[in-house]
Amino acid sequence: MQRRYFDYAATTPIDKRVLEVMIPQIENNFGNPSSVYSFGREARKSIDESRDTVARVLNAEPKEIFFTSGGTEADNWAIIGTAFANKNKGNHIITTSIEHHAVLHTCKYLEKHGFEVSYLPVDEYGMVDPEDVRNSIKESTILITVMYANNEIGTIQPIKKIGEIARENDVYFHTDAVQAFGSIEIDVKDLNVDMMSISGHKIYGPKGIGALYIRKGVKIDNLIHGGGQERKKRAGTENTPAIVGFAKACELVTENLKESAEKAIELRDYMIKNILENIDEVRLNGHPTERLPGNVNVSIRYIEGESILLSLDLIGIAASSGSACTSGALDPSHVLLAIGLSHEIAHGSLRFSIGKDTTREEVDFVLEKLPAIIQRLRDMSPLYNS
Amino acid sequence: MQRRYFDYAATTPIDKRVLEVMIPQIENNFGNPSSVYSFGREARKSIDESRDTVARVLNAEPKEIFFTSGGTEADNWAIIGTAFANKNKGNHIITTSIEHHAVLHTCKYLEKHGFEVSYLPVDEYGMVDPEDVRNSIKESTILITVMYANNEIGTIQPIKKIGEIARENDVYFHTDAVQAFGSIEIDVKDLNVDMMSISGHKIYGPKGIGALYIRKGVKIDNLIHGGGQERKKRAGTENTPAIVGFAKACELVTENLKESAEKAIELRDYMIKNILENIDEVRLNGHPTERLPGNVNVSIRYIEGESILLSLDLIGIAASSGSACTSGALDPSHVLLAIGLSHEIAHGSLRFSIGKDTTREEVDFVLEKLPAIIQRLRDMSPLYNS
Amino acid sequence: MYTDKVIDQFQNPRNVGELADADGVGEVGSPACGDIMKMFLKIENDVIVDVKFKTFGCGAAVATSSIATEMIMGKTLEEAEKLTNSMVVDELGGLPQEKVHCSVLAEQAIKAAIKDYRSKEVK
Amino acid sequence: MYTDKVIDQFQNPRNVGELADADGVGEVGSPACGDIMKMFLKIENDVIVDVKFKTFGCGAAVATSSIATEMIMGKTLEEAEKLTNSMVVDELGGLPQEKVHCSVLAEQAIKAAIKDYRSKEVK
Ligand SMILES: Cc1ncc(COP(=O)(O)O)c(C=O)c1O
Ligand SMILES: Cc1ncc(COP(=O)(O)O)c(C=O)c1O
Repeated sequence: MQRRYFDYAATTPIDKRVLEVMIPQIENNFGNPSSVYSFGREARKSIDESRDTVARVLNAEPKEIFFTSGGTEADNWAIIGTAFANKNKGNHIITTSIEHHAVLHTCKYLEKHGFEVSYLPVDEYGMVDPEDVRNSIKESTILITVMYANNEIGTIQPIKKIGEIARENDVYFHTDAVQAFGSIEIDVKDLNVDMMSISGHKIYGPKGIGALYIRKGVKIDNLIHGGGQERKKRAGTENTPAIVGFAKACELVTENLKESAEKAIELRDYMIKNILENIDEVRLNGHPTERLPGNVNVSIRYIEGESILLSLDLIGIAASSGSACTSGALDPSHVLLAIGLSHEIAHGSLRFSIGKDTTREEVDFVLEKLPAIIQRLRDMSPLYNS
Repeated sequence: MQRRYFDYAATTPIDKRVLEVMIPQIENNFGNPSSVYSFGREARKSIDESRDTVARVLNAEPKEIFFTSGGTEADNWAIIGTAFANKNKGNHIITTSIEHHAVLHTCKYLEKHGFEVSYLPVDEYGMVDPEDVRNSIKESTILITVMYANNEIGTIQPIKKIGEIARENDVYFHTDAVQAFGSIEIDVKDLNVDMMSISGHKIYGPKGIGALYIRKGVKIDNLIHGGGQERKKRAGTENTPAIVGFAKACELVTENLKESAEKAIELRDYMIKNILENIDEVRLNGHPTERLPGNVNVSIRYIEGESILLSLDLIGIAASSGSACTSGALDPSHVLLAIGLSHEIAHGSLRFSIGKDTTREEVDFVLEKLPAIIQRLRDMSPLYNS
Repeated sequence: MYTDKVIDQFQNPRNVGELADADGVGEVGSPACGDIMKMFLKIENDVIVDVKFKTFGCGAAVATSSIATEMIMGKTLEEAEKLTNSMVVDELGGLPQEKVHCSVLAEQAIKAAIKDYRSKEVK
Repeated sequence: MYTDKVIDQFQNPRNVGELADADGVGEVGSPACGDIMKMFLKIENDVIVDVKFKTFGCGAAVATSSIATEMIMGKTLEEAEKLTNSMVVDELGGLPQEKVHCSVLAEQAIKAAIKDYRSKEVK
């Protein structure tokens, strides 16, 4: 069966060119970069060059880039690291109610350690109001963390504006750009961010690697303690092949950003328009225009997300849902609830994410098959009266 | 120039058979294991099978194996996670003065958070006395963490005995087995350990992957918060290719453990004997017999380690030193100081580590070249009077 | 994740629908939880002579409802009341751990429908 | 990590040794720190006519000692005193950040040797 992948927001296949630079690193450049001898020096050089590349594409300094094991670790580090390092200044953190769990659960953890966290609401499109951020800042606020673009509904936040407010108020500002990076242009200087998380496997790079941008001067504790790697800020023997692959992936996505985004937006809007026109009682989730180029998220009344996913999977289509049944939890996605959906409707949500390899043919296949799948499930549903 | 690698304790080249199982994972099995569709299910299956393998070689249950980004993270998690989760019971931790920095610096970090840490001394061979452990346990002791085998001098600790003492006293026991695993047989049940750290790149596996064994029932907080991966204990999209490669590496090293160890011990003892006989004012560091099969560590009077490493590197030999000059710090290795060496002698120490690919020819090459290198440097040294 | 049997029951569910003249109707779950099961029973002489279901829920919820209707069809009420969720899971060849709760719903829906029938009978 | 020039100075150090009849001897560093440099100067009419060194230390320590002796050979004391560690680093084509402290030792050793000479001269 031909498989059609519509879950680029979950993870991406590796770019062949990324794998090509990684293989020789794995095979030959295995030295420990902390060593003096030639094996080690070559690994060190590869890492230095990779750091330069990542810094360049973000408009950061190489000294401001720290490699981590992924986006989750970068988020944890930014939040836990600045919270504990600055707790003499205050214990208040501002975030939003639609963050990824890597941020939300980290904030919950900090609440247990005496920190106070404000979870800002969002509007029906999933948009945070920068004025809400401004009004929530108090004497004890030490950190604001707002995601750049939401992984479920794709809404892009006014990061630059929030960064301005943070800076005016002398509060650290972190953004989780795991979804945004590679899809939209990012310039850390222009954005006024102090910290930013990115991840390799979302940009056609390797898994198990990511980075935290830490602006020079930010006071932050280590999250992982040990050896002197990453200029004494992130211990653990460096994963040279993954670092080199990650840098290559950063370079490649940035190179083609404009065209890939344009192509994705066209497919996205085509897909959204068609679904809304051909299936009734469906709503689009997220902002109509301020959304990630590849994100399509709809709620389909009367039926439950996982059963749609399963039906799609049985004909080779891989998509994702905000339904709790996917994960075995009872509550549906906190993001869908935060934009005001009822539990029932949130359970019937579906995300298709478009990537660089998505074709019009694939989209058409989905559009052709989806209505019948939905009708079949609705016919089984006690909530649906045709 | 032919290169001869004698730094297997720092990191190992990947086994071709490990890479072979990883490549198809990278190329084809990229799905997010948390997803319901087939791409995801296949990744999930690979991870489950890998967990079974790792559990099997350690004689653990699959449910007790948690994948991490490496040995350092595993050490951090075991220590920080149990410390915070059990702080209602007490705030005292027992460790040794010769742990890897991944343990030592983590303990230092906890001291800043109100924990009290006892750093037990070791004897001249780097051996911890289990009775010292017993005598250090007090009402408030919540964790004992003692490394299985030392990375610098190779001394193997009486882990089973310490585990017995810990269990008798109802205190959690963690061991950093990053160096031991793959070199000596390990059975977590037999050892009485509650937690154990291992790492991929030390056993001819991939970098950026490791595992923490957590015995069922151990109360431990998460270190990395976020998604529900690793049964909600370690968040972050799973690094499937690395996990699969790691499991393969675990399998392969365990398969050949006996023969590789015997071969390594033979080369090790031959090397030690030759160096001690042919170069004067040299001492062996670490225990003469209770040491890792591949570890040779000697201190060479009157000269400094990095200059020896550099000289060796210039003829293609990669070794390691406990000298501070390697890292730019001023103090030499804390391990060498802990076994009672003076700063001066500690600075002149050298580690050769033997691995599965080391040949007698390579050892002979080192033994042939080393005396002249040492003589040349001694002739330059103001401390040496021939 | 799902066995072939689960997939088959999900793709080709038996006894989907409603019974306009049902003798007993049971509904359990709630849209908030992402699972609703509705069971319709036609009963003659304490024997289930027809059964239909409607389900809002995941693949496992659909499959467990479907197979449960097969398992009670033609059975006496007493026998049907003995149906447990683990019997349903076994019949499906197993369910992923996090989906086992769906099978509980099927058991409960049947019990609710029988209870409904009995409460009407008494009147 | 090291430039070719550093490697060359390390492998083929110039002016290694001692001067039995040195006019000034300077020793800096300590074995505890992992670096000792000892400089021997032969001085005639305030000009350095011969210089030797002995070093216990890393590759950078050896290389900086060696090149520093070359840089002051034949120079007046006044000129030699002006030698700074960054001149030594430049002459070597650079040093890794964590090794720059070694070049400071070379500067200090020369200054100590000149001071030693001057202190004897005064007497
Ligand atoms: C917005 C966002 N933040 C963080 C993460 C976590 O990144 P990683 O999977 O690399 O740990 C993800 C993806 O899972 C994400 O979409
Ligand atoms: C004893 C010991 N513990 C921990 C570590 C850290 O492991 P990793 O490099 O996988 O983070 C190492 C190696 O660096 C080690 O030798």
